[in-house]
Amino acid sequence: MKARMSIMALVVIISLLLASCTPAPTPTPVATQAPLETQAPTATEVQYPPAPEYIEIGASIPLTGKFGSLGSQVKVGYDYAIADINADGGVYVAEYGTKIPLRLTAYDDESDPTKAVSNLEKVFTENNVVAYLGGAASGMHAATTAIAEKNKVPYLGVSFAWWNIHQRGYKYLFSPFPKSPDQARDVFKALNELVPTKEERPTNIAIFQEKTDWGNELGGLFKADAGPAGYTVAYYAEYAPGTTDFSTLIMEAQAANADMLLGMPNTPDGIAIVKQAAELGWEPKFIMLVRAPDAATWGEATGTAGDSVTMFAGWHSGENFDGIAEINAKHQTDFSRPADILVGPAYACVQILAAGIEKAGTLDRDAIRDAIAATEMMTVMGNVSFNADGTGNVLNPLVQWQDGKMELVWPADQKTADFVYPIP
Amino acid sequence: MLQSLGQNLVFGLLVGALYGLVALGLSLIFGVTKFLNVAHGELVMFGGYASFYAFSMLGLDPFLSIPLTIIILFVLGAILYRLVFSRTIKLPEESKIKNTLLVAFGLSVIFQNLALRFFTADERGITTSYFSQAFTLGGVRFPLPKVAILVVTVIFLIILQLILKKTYTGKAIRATTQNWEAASLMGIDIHKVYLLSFAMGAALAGVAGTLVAVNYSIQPSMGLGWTMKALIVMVLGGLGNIPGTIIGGLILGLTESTTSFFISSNYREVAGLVLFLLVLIFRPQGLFGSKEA
Amino acid sequence: MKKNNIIKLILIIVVVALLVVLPLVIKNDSTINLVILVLLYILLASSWNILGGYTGQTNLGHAAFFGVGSLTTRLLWVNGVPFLLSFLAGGVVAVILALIIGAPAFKLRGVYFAIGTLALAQMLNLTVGNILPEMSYNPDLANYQLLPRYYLFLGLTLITILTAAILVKSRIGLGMMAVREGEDAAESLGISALKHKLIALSISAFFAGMAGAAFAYYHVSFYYYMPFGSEWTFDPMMMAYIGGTGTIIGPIIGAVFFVLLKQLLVWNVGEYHLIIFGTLFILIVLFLPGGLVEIWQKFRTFLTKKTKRRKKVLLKATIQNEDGIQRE
Amino acid sequence: MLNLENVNIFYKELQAIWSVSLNVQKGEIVALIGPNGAGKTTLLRVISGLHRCASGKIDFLGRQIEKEAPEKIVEYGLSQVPEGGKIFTGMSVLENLELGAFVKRARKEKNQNLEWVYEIFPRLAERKSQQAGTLSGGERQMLAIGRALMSKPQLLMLDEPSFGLAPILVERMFETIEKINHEGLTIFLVEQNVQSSLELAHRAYLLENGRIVGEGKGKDLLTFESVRSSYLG
Repeated sequence: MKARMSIMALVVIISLLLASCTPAPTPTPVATQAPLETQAPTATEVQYPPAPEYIEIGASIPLTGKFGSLGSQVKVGYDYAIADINADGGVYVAEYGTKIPLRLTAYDDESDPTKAVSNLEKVFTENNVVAYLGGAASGMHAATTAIAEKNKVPYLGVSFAWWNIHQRGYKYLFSPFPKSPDQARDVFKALNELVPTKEERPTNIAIFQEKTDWGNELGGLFKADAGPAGYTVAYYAEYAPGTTDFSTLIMEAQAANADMLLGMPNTPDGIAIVKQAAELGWEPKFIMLVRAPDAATWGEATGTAGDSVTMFAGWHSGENFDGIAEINAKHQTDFSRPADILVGPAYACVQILAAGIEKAGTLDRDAIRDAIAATEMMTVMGNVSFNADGTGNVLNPLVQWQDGKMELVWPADQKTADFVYPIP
Repeated sequence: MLQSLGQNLVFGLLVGALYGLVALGLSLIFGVTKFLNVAHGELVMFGGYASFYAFSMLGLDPFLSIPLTIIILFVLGAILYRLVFSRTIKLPEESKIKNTLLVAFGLSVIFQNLALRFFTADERGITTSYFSQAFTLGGVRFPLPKVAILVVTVIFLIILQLILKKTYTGKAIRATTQNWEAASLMGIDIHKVYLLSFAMGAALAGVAGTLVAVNYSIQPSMGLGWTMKALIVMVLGGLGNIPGTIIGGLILGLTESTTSFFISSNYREVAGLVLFLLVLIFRPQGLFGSKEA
Repeated sequence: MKKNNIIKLILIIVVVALLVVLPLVIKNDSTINLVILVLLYILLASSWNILGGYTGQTNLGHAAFFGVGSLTTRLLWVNGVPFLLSFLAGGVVAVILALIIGAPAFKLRGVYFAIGTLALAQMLNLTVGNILPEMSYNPDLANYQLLPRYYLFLGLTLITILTAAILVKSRIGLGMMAVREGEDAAESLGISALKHKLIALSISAFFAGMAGAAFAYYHVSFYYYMPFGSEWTFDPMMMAYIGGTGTIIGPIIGAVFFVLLKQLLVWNVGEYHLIIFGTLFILIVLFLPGGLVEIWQKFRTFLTKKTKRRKKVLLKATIQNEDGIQRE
Repeated sequence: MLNLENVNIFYKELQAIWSVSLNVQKGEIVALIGPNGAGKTTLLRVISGLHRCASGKIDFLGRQIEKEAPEKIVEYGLSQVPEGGKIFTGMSVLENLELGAFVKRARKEKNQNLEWVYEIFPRLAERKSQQAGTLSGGERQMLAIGRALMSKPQLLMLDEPSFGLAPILVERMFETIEKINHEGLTIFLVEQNVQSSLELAHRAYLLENGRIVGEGKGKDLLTFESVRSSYLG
């Protein structure tokens, strides 16, 4: 036993030594000390302190696991935007009188919120990041935004419709993305605009609510907004994420004569829902599934069952704002298709952050935070400004899968195709 | 209400057939070799991807590509046996089960990450042109992909039974299951029997994977869920009991569908696990197993 | 031999002292977080080892106790119960769960026990996810401090290791190992298998529950069902095996090795760490059932043999020399 | 025909057989007798290839077989009826017999062999489609022997064929063994039933604590003082 203890002791020591000098991905020479005022007072030109080599940004992104398909789109957006800004020399920071390139240190969190949290802690202490970029999916953001608040680091996140997080009083959280209240309001608004004749509209809604925080929020809002817009909620059911069989829910919705489906499933659940609805012969006139159809493989995986399904994606490659054409061209080269729907919002996050840093003129996190809060700018997702709670005022386009492709169908001035209604 | 219940039960049975098929391979392997291959769900995943790529790249109908899937998984199973599992056959039974459980668990970690690397984390699925066709019987709908589950399961159950009952090789497999030493004294090369059973079990997992890809969706982390289902079914049916396995699958399917009908679909998975634990504690030989088998 | 013991004691004291002063010297939060992660895994792997390694019951439901501990502590603490009370409650509730499921679970032998416990943890995971789907936030984010959390983990880890070390030297510990070697044989010696398995499970569950409690205190925000996830069983189990089950030092080595390998590989080759770790795990189960500890022991006996041999040669040489001198 | 030379066998760390040498000639019935735990079954397992010997040579019809796989040894013409029969209870009597003829050499002559076995054990023909698990103890033993005969062996090894049988059945069993021997089959018999087996055997070896302690003509051994006092009392 004593022998074992000695081994144990040795191992612990070695491990501690290793742990204390674990290699960082790259040495981080970021200077955070205030510039020394006493230096070179005689010079006529303004004397700038030595600029750091990079502006450090950190992120934890689900590149694998259940949100992997969303996270990888987000990562592409960040990478494109940073490459574009750095191609121009970086972001001009007045404090240092020069342009400094951005550098993103992003780790995969495997869709595990616990890992996401430790990733953000890691980039905070090791890379001394001035800002965080978010991952994907509301449930992930819920965990990571708390770290931003704790560390007082500005946080920009998309693929993030959960509104309630913004009501926790977080000061450092910004999200230029349509939120649940926008989605609930706009689904009826869009439907009423796109189907002007009242008699043709669906009347009975079935809501399949995923049993999560955000599902609860959006489901409740759908329910609350339906009445005033002229719709009835005929069926409302909760299900646990990861449910493989929706036949019971579908049959009950059918029995309630529902002709419209609203839901917020994750991708596998969404695929199961539309396939099983088709198998059971339920043919609602309109289906809106927030999130599941975001996956680029939706069309392939669901075939005709997933066709005509709509979503609020936050962005679409067919919008006509500046910069989108270039992103699409690049995406076409890299992935042989126009940019995926989360690429744009992710790109916009970096645009907003860069503008914020430039306006702040310093790498001080609080100053950057204040500058971002005052954002009022054009991005690849249109005009963006933030409310006091950190939610963004952004365009909320309605996207519909048509023949295996995503088409923008609303608002009318941005549309790439006509709305298909009712579902054939 | 009544019609809805009927529909529910039918779906429960059809899905239950898939559970049975998923468990069939696991049960065959366990019965013959006493390997508890908890990487079975990953074999199902590979089967799903095989038919998915055959569908999306070669345009092969998923049901026509089943022979191809079988060949791929059969070879994979044979390689796995030779490379990994064959190293445990000399162990006494109890530690064999435990060690193969651990080894298979390591394999499932490796397979998941290889799949992530090569197939990406994207959800995949196969949707054929005829998937939404269905026939109605007494007001109950029978969608083709779900009926296909039952048909394919029954076909493979019959094929397996024919192999086991009518061929010399099949008899050798059964003999080895009952007593490998006596089988050995008959001149049966038990290594060959083990290899064959493992490869056949893997091939059956592949077939189940095709049906999963057609009826649900596939992604790299799907394995554990299906392994769990297969374990439940195998225990319900009695370890290594082939026909019992299919019946166990049907029972699990029915338990799940009635739970979602009468209680809540949130608890369908939980209900299966509760049933599993109850059987495990009160009737560990399975619902249909005799103590001897 | 006695001198050796003193050296070992000094080594242990030095290591513990190093760990105690570590956060005061290294002010890097990231390193402290990493050490906390190692400590958490040591806690889980060591507590798993009490039942899985020493008593031979492959428990695939360890996450259930970890989860119950974190759930209890977090719920009580967030709702205003004094911290120390809610902290201890985590371990206590885990033990209660262990006692409830213990008797029926131990009706299952060997592999049945393994898959039964796996099912149990999955069941709790799903049920907690159904009842408490929401995210749990730290109630007092502004005053979050890392140091107390670090010392909590450190203290808990030391207590766990010490308890395990004392336990396995005790009569009960010997009984546990007898059960591992063969239940029937143990029973024939008058050792109650059920009693010893229950004791091992309770202790194992208690420390897993306390680990969960510490986790609940440490984490800023998490979903209540997450600590019930199967990776909280599988990862510690792999660590215990890789280090060496049925030893005190094994799980510690395994946990340190796991975290370091993971860190190094994540940084250098992306997501390959699990492929490599899985392969290593298989190799160890198949060819080196004693884990890394066994390599070390083999290496050490090899070394001592070598030095002994060298001493013998030297001795011979001297004798010959003396002979020579005498001849002169 | 079968020749063992200085065979040593270990079970885990323990040595079970110490330097055993023996031989069986064509046409003989040779008995290996000894108390429980003497290592008789272990020796048979090693000859059949189910367990490996640590050292020594085993020669069968001019072939070295101590490192051969069990299925090869059966193929060469050496068949064993294991202790307790170990019939496949979940299969029919016929299936059991068919499995006996699993090796290629025997498969060709399956039908003739089946007739031969049915001739020796008419009872098996009556029960051929019955589940083997439902047979009585005597019938099980018949099936086990019949199954071994199906491989058309040159040497048949029997491990305790009388175990658990009623005295009348034991007698019949020994008669059958003698009959099979007359048909030209060499027999190596392991028995605790010393009296009957020594009366039956041409030659016998006495195994105690893993060592051969006596050897001789069956009837001679019967008169051995030590054998008489220990086993026949």
